[in-house]
Amino acid sequence: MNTVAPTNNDFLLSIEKLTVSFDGFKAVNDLNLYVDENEIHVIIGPNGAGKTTVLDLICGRTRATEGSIRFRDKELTEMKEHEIVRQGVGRKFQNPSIYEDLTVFENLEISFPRGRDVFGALTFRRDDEVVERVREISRMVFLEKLLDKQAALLSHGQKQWLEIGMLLIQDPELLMLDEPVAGMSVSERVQTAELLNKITEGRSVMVVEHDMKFVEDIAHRVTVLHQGKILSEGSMAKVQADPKVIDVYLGH
Amino acid sequence: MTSGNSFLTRQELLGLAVVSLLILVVLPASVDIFRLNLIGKYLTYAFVAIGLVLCWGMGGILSLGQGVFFGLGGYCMAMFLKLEASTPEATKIQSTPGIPDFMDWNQLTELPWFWEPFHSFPFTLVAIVALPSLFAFVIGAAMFKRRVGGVYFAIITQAIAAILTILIIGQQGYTGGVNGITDLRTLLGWDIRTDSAKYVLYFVNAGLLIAVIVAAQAVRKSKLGRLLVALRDKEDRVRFSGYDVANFKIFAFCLAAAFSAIGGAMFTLQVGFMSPSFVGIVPSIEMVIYTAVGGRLSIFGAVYGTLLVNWAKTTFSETFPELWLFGLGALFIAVVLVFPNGLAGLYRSYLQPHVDRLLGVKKPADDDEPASDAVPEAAARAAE
Amino acid sequence: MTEKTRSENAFSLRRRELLAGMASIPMMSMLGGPVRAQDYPTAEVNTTGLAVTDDTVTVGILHSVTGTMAISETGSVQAEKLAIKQINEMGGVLGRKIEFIQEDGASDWPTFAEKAKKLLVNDKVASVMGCWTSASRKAVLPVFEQYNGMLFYPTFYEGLEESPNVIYTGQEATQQIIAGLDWVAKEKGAKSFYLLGSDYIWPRTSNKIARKHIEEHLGAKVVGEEYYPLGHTQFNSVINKIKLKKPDVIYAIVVGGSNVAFYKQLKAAGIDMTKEKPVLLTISVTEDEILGIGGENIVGAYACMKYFQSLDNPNNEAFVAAFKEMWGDDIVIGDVTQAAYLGPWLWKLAVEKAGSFDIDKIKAALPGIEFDKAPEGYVKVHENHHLWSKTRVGRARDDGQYDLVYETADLVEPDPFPEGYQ
Amino acid sequence: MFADYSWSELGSIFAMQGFAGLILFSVFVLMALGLAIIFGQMGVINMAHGEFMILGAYVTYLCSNFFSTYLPALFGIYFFVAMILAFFASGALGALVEWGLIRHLYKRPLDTLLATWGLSLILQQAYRSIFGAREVGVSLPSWLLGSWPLTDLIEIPINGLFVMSLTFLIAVGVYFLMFRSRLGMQTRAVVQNRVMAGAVGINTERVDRMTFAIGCGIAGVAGSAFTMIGSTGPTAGQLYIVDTFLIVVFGGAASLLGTIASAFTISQAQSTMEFFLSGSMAKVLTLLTVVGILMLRPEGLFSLKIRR
Repeated sequence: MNTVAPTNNDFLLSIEKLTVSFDGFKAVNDLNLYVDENEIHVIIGPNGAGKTTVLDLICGRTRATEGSIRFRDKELTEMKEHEIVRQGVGRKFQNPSIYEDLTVFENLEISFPRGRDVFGALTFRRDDEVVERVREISRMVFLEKLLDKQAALLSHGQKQWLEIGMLLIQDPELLMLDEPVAGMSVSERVQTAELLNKITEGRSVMVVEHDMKFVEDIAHRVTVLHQGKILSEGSMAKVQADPKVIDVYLGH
Repeated sequence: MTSGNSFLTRQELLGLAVVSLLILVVLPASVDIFRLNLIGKYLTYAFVAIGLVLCWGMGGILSLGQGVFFGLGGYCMAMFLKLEASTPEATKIQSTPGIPDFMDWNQLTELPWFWEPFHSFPFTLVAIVALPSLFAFVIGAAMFKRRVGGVYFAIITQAIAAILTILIIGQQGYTGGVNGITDLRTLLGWDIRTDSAKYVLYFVNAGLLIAVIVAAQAVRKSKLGRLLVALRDKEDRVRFSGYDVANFKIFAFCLAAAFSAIGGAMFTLQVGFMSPSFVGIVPSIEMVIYTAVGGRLSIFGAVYGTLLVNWAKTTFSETFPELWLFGLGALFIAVVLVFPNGLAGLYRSYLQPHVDRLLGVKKPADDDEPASDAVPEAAARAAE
Repeated sequence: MTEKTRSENAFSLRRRELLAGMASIPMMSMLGGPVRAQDYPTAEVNTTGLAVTDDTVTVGILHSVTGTMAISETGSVQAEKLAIKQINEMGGVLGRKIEFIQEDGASDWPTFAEKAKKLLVNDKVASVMGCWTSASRKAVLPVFEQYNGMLFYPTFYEGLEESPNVIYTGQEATQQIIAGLDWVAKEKGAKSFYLLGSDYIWPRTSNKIARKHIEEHLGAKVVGEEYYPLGHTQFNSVINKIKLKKPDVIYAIVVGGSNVAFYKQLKAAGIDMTKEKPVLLTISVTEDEILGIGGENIVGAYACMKYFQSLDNPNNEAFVAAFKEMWGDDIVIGDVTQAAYLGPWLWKLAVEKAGSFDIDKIKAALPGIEFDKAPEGYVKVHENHHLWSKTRVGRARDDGQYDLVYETADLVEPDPFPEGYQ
Repeated sequence: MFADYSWSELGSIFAMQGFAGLILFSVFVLMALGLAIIFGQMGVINMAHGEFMILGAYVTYLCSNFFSTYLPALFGIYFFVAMILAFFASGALGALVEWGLIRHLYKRPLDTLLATWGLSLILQQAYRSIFGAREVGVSLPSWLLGSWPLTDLIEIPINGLFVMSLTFLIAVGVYFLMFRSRLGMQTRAVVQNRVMAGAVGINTERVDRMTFAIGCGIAGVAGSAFTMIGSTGPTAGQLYIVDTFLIVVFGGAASLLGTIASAFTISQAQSTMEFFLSGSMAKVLTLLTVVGILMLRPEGLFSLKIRR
């Protein structure tokens, strides 16, 4: 299945021959994967297929055993997490990962990409630019009325949005979302799909998702992972028709 | 929404005013110099407690070795004072005049090289803050860069406190051993043992404490303060928002160390000696309880917590010496089980509504003090 | 140090004047005699505002009741309370009953300083019996000198100190060490010594003096010198080293809980102290410590100090009986406990000699005070504020008591700053 | 320093020193096993571990008094009775503490640290009030005292042998308990996933209580055994706490095997250094090395590389 593509800088993100093993178990095995500019690329696959691990590898949370991850011609595998983020890669976790003790405003403000070193953080001022940007993002993620609320008090769906907002405020070129609609109500899903379609202007989005209805709504391209390898790739229609996919994943 | 931006809210301004009034006016006016000197001594522990608010309460980094920094600061000051007291004339009956008496007893015939710079007062002042901060930096860099946190950090800092104590006691020719550095008399020729000197030192100490409170408050109000709370809560989220998390922890730890060291130096000045019994594990853990009693997130609480625990200690140990340890032990358990937010929590639940009404604040401040029930969970998460 | 020499001069000068002046005062009976308080109007005997009324005088007791040192200091508190009770039964001091205020130093040196100050400044006590460790004494010393108080300090210690405001009722290092070393060299023919101690100032200073004496005066050699942290409990390595070096004498100054571990492991390693060699000589194990060690683990060891509970003299018989009556039959009495007992008595004698509670007058009166009812026998206060006392060597029995095997013929002069030993 | 001795003397000394190292190793393992269960398996930082040990020591003291007064004929075997009682006394106190204190704090490990520190202060004062401030002497049956001369120089301390065998037995017991018994399986299940363990019908509360009690019970046995080599006083327990935690952390907290390996490494290092240096410096160097290594390798000697 491994289509050996030449190293290609046309893609925003090129993952090549990526392998990671935990005590001999290869969670991701010789993987090649490319993400285009402005595309919504969804990764699906059964449990344990290595979906989340791929995201972890890209953002530096897990270190690759072999292979390369190039983002805009920069090698990510050797960078530290915060350096990868500063290259323009944003990552949302499976469970909403927000600062519960802070208000929505402060959550967004902390994520604002300025004053990221110790001295900068000490001298950071909440100027008009920050306030303006926070308001803009909060409108985008449906939270503009809740800016002063403590984040712990938000609903589950609102927390997911807040985390997406926290990524958006950094204006990443690649946004990685791990099950963004898990636990959301139907109406919240619709809003989230809307949101994702809106934010792809000028950036790419990688999504790991189980909810096939939602995948259909948003995906430009789908990759099916199985046991750390790519099983199938292409449009939603194409992978849904692939017998191998039906066999291991959708079939039962 | 603007609350986080202004330097001090009305609430905090009131808090600062009350603390200042208490330690600058009320206490000096109401107790004699003996008690005031005691209070001065307690207040030096408050420096440590405030440092712990920053690094433990806010940042989730529990250090069981703050006594190390308190002690280092105290020893720097003690070395300077001891050298001043050990003039060749004052020590002429020694076999080697001009060196501290305990060195002479240990057959040292010249001043060790690392004592030499402490002849200089400016150097000493710099060293008091710089040495402990540097030490904290080394520990912090080694551990936080490797993502050691929570329990492991606590245990390792505790071991460091134990090591330093054994070292100071063992190297008595250089450090004064278990007796410590004693018999300190003058500071730049000014006799620090007189009542008037004690008054002056008390106010210097109180002034420094207020400065440290303001500094801590400034850090807490800055984005860095919010980042500390954020990384206690969700360290990965902060990291994946593009921050080098270790640097912020190192900063908080170094700042706490510097505060502790100032406290240690003021302790030496007010008490007149420094000994390894302030460096070890027991004092270090006791200092954590001051912070916990005050409410681990509250800077003002740390001051009140320190005063309250020490007042209780003095009172109880005078009246029921046998019962004091029961009381202290129960206090540890109570602040964990019953009042996880300490005095600050009690204040918020019972007093603050009234104060707010008086101040004309519309609703309970929604700035950076989280709702009381959120604290333990957050702390727990940070420790995991 | 200037402080010391200056005040010392001042005080010996005053002493001379006073002694001259006192020749005209009829001497009071030193012990027991009925003294009526009205013969000594409060205004005359107390010119500095101490806590003295027409029928009482208040003193302070300052020891650790809590913390790690409580183990050691309990005996001293008991002895001081006994002495105060006995003095009161005999009519008190200058006709005034002694009352005491007890403070807890809590094994914490600043607390000692703090409580000392409270006793002197707030309570205005006429004297203080207290402290145990050197560290606590060092911490309170500036307080006593600043507020001119009087401290009676009971523990044998390293010397190197001489304050006009302290009476050291225990032995300083040379008193305790030299006679014992002479004895072991002469009686046991000891030629090689292994020095061992807990790691702090008293064992280190004592071993320093011992080493000088062994090498320069006894012509013997030291084959090893070693220190372990306070509270250390694993001594197998040093015991192996001792076995390798085969010294004639193991000179041990181990303290506290470490003691227990040390002697138990020594015994378990097959070093039998009831045999001729090696001789174990200690200066840190009193009958109090044996309680924790267990007599069977230390039987045969020699201890060198000034007092053993088993001393056979009428003073001691009465003292031990009174102590047991007050504190229970199971109690044991060690060297420091006895020294603590001397404190209130010496103070009483000094007050009566001076005819005043004033600290300065007592300071002047103290040198030369003799106490012939001391359980250890006869003691006398030296001008350097330490006591002339005999040094004794005892051998541990398995019931936790010592058999006296040697005592110096004369009182040994205290020498806190020994020439040639520093 | 060796020039004056013959090879056979040196050989004997090294043998003795090796044996001293083994005794130290056994002591460390005994101290650390209970904590390895409580801290390593349950994640509770029990600062009162030393006080649970001392409880065992006091139980032994009471037993020795009881036997010498009422059953002098059986004095020779009282030590075994004492160890069993120590196990149950410390275990029962452990269960009580778990019920009253620890179970409220499983999610807040740093808070267990503070609470158990408070507990240790209370226990210390309780011991002081009950048994007095002085150390108590525990008399041992005569067969436990003394040594067994192998050669002129080599003498094997009997209590050392006893501690070593005891350590071995307890270590084997703990191994079976944790890896072969139902309780061990349940404990590990609860540690790994509390919710899931509860869902499959494990009584997590009971498992927690039993595990904590067993950890404390082992501490009690250790304390009982230590009456042979150490002191028994209200504050003696505090002496053990730093060493014990370092051993467990150095071994890799979650691994019992690691605890044993780390006890071995630290004890050998310390006893070797003690032979060449003075005791204080040996201790400082050992601790510094351990802390240094922990800074470089925070996960300890043994740890599983896990997929996060």
